[in-house]
Amino acid sequence: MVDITISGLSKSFGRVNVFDGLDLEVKDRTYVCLLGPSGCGKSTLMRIISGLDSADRGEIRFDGKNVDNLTCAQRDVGMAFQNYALYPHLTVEGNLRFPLQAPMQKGRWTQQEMRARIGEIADLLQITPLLHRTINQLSGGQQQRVSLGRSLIRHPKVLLLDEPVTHLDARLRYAMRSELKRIHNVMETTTIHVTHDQQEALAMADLLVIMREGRIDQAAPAMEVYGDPATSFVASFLGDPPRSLLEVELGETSGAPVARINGVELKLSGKLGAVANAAPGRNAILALPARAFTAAQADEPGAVLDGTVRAHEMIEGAQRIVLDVSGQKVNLHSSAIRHVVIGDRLRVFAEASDGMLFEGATGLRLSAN
Amino acid sequence: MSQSRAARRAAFILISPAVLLLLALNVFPIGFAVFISLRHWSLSIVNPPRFAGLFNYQELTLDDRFINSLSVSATFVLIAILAELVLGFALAFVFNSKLKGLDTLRKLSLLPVMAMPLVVGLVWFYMLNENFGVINWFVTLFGAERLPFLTDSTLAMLSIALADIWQWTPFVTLVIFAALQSLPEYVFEAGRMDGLTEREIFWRITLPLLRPAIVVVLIIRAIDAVRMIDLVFMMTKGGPGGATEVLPWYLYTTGFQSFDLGYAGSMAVVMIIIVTLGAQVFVRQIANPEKGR
Amino acid sequence: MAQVQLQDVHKIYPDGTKAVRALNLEIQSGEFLCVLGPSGCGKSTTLRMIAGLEEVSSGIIEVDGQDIVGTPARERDIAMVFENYALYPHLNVFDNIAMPLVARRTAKPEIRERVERIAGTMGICEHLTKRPSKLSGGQRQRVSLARAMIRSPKMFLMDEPLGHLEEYLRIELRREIRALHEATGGTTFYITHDQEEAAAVSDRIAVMTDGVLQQVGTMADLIDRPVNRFVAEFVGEPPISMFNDVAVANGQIRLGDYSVALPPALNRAVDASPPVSVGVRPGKFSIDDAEAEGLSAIAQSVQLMGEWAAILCDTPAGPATALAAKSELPSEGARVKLNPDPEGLLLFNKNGRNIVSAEV
Amino acid sequence: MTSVDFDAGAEATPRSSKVVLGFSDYARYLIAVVFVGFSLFPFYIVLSTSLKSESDIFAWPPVWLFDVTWDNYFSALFVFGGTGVLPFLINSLIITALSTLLAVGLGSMVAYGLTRFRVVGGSHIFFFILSTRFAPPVAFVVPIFLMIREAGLLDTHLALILIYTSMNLSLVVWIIRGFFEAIPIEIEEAAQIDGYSRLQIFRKVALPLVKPGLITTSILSAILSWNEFLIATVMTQNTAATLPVYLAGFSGSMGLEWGPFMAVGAMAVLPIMIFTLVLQRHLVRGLTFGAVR
Repeated sequence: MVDITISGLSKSFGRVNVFDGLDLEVKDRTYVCLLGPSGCGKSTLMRIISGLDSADRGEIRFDGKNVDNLTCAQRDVGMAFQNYALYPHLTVEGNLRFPLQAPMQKGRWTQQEMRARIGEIADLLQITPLLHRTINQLSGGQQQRVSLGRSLIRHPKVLLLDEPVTHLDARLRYAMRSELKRIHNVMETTTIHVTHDQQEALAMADLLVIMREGRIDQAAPAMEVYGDPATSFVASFLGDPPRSLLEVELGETSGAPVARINGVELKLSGKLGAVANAAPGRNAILALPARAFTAAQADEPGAVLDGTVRAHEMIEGAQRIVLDVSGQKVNLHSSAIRHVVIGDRLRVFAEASDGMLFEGATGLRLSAN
Repeated sequence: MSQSRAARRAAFILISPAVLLLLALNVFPIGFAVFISLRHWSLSIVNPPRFAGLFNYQELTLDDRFINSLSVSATFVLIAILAELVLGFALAFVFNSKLKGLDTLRKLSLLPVMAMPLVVGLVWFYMLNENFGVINWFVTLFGAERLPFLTDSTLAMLSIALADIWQWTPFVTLVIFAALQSLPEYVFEAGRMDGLTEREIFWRITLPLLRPAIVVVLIIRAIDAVRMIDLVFMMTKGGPGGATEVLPWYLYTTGFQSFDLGYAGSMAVVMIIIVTLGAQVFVRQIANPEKGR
Repeated sequence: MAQVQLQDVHKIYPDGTKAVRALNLEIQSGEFLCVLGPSGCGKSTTLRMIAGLEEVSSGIIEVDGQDIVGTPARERDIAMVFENYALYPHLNVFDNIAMPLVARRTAKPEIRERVERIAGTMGICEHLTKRPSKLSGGQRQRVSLARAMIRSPKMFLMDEPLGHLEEYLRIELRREIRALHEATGGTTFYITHDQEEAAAVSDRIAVMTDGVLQQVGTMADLIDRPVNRFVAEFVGEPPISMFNDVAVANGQIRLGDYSVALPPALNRAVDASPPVSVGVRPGKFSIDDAEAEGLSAIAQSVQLMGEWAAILCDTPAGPATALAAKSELPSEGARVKLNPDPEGLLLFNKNGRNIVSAEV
Repeated sequence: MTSVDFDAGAEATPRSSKVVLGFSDYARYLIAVVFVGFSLFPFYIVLSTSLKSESDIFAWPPVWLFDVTWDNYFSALFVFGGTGVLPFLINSLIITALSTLLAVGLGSMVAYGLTRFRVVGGSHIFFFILSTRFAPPVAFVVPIFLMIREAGLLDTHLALILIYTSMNLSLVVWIIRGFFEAIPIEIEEAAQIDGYSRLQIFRKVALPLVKPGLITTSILSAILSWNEFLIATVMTQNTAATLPVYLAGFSGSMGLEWGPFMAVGAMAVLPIMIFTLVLQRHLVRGLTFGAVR
């Protein structure tokens, strides 16, 4: 129930700079996913928003009000931890009651109101039958729910979730994702969800924030981040299998824009051609989805890349091959299965029409203008 | 490294009382002991304490009783520790099995560890009595003459060591047993998969992995044995003829029977130095992250 | 390179737990076989019996035609990679890798040469003098792999070797393990609970639960032709939709408010073994708008997965999960119709067996 | 209440009973039984002697079957040494209880403060506290005696309570620290999010979670206080004298009154034995400062 504005946030641990001058704007009631490889700073960012850690510089505003000097509780945030962090010496009910009995909440709720709240949250999370159990009598999924319940019991303005679904098995994971969205909608919170699982982030986020090495590469709706990545990192990070990144030189052959790689020329048509035309002669990164590559017969002519098989595996009925093309990694994905052995040489066609171009030095998306 | 003021205050409230108490009763006394040792300070003379420089320390180097007490202490520590270590190590392996009832026996064998040392001295004094002691009864069962356990200078030392061994061997056993139990099963499995024989596993894996525990127990026992006094108090009072006059006993009698506090202080300082050196090794062992676990 | 045959192997612990029951399994020479199952299904026990770390209660384990039950582990010439790496904490990396050679009294210079060679292959040369505690999880598992590889054993056993690693490392290392398997041509018996890993790394997959082997086959077999409900529900992501208490009449099967005509092959099987539940893989549903024919459904949750999205629905027959292309996603809360592909129906009888395979 | 084991599952791998030193099962039992017999025999002597009449005590050869008499206990409690043991027993109880309470209280505070707050030189404070474990009491007894005398606290309960507290602190800190470290930090962060201050988290979350550790350390430090003799005999004479002081008072004249003497010994030792059996495994952790678990 709050807009969050983060501006110029910097944090370092000793000599390690986690991030430097981070900006992010989150609108009220948005479901935000922070996604990135481990060590990208996503957890630190969430901990600073929660108030458990403080930033070195910069500020965080809730609804325009600076919260830097407020404690976690004063900020009115709820947080569910990756390892649940339930109080093992209390029952489920005791865990749910604990936040309501905090000294700073004293007198805010009568016993009756507390009971009503616990009942309400327990119903929402379907844990009413568990209320009198102790924590170690619960399964992982149940502990998860209790932990969520505890973070929601005060109706916090901001809900922080640290890898909340990661430990669950597949069936529960899908169900819990839809559950979390439902709770988010019912409670009308602003939710920030940290994860390293791109599938989870894509599945849940209203606003998907991709972080890398302490920077935000892109913050946009999930579909947009997936279909329209802002940097080469995002292009290669999302997707299963991920897009391949090829270092190319942009040029022109008989008036048509091309990308050159190892003396092979890939034609760039349509929009991509316009992009290439705007930056002739530049070094660029061409991101191509796995299905853009098809294996070629030995002597087939055309624009083919030559590579060595580094790995191959079968996933969901399709074959994946990781190819080394003069030091660059190319991911193939094809449902036509062929017998390959690691170390084999393989020639592949590359179809560039589905590709995207990024600036070589910065990794930023190139556009036609 | 920012920490809120509230957190700093909480940390101060939590930490300072204990630290203050230790400063008062541990750090200050060390300095005070040095101060005392540099003075003629006797409770039996009316004269007020006066500065003596290094006199007390010089006297220590010439004092045969002091030299003797050092060697008696060293002998005692060596005999007791060696026996405890060898016995304890072997017994730990005896108990390291899932055989029925062995665990109960192991637990029972622990009882001496926490017994009041004074009572331990009392009962061994009683049992070793030349005239009616039950140990001598066992000796006569084997057809030998009764032995003057507490009045012969060699036997007296062995008697005190025996009482100490009785009390502390179970502890050594327990430590090595616990270390043995905490060795992860997988290293042995890996050893078997790698093709090692059981004997090779013992020498190449078990023993090296037990080494830290052995070192730890050795140092703890050594430091505790150096300061042992209760057994001597009960069993021999340092006799016969100084044969069991360990350093703590000499220090104690100097301070509280002869009331020569200055001289006792100088012994205290020497003792603190000895023990500190030993403790150093221990702390390094504990602080060492590569304990092999 | 070895061929392994387990015949009617049982494992019963002293407390009465039946960890493995009547297991018959053949691992072909040079094969990479994965055992997949939930924790406690007996897969680890099976591996440890092959290793010789666990005694066999009854049954025969043959390696190349020779019964090895009773042979001590160290004489079986089998290498093992443990989930927790099982490195010797008091030895540095070099000595860890060298241990199998030391046990075989290999000459010092040869040990050095071979350790350095394998360390080069595994990319851990710069760590040879370090203790395991100074290494990251990925590096430790590389050391552990190197130790297994340094001699050429008859067979490799790997007990969830990637279980403790981070996602990206798992993908990287599973590819390396596969590459090593192909390079050495060894026989590999590999345990995991991660089906994607199993599919990616292995030639065949064996699914176990409660100590009983359920099915052996390729991933496609397990997805398209599961022998029973357990395999159908355990394998496949997003999970299969399972409808219970279904009824068949006149060659039609009733799902909530919709009836599907059974294809002839299924229809024939139905008479011999009446089904009580129906499973439909997410990809076998097509999603149509509310006016179309089909099983009425409300799209509760739309979970984007890239080019596809999983649509979690409520239907009169129970919850269902379907796949929709990125370009034609229903909105959350929308009313839709689900149309199962009749060829993709998986029918299970009251014993939970697939009626098609039950008949065969 | 619930006991909390965060390591649960960490050691779930089944241990095989394969042992690396080749003792046969027979030998194991035999050695174990002999060792336990050796360990228990002196306790039997204490107990049996305290129940014997005077003539049986001095009988040669020793009598194994005798008529039980409770006279020695009556005499020990009310008569022996003029007052009997009762006042000293009470002193011991008071001093043990209060010093234990203080040591566990202050110790868990400082352990928590040092594990959960960034304190300048925190690790040094830890090692300082650990090192006090090795302070040889006999070396500190001279300066502390003078300090206590100066403060006018000779022969008071307070003096012994404070000294014992400082002596047991290291033990408490080092055991409890391990327990605190085993609490996942997120549990305490959750409480922070829930609106509790750091000190409240200490009281309401951390302390309840280390209850087993608190019990262990309480018993251990109580036993150590209970058994302590040297400091007690120097600092007290009458009003605050503890049981060991009383016992030691007769060490010159004990040729005569073995019965009551052993009765006092039995009272001093036997209750502790129960605790020792209860503690068992914790003994290792406690007495080795977690160097061996």
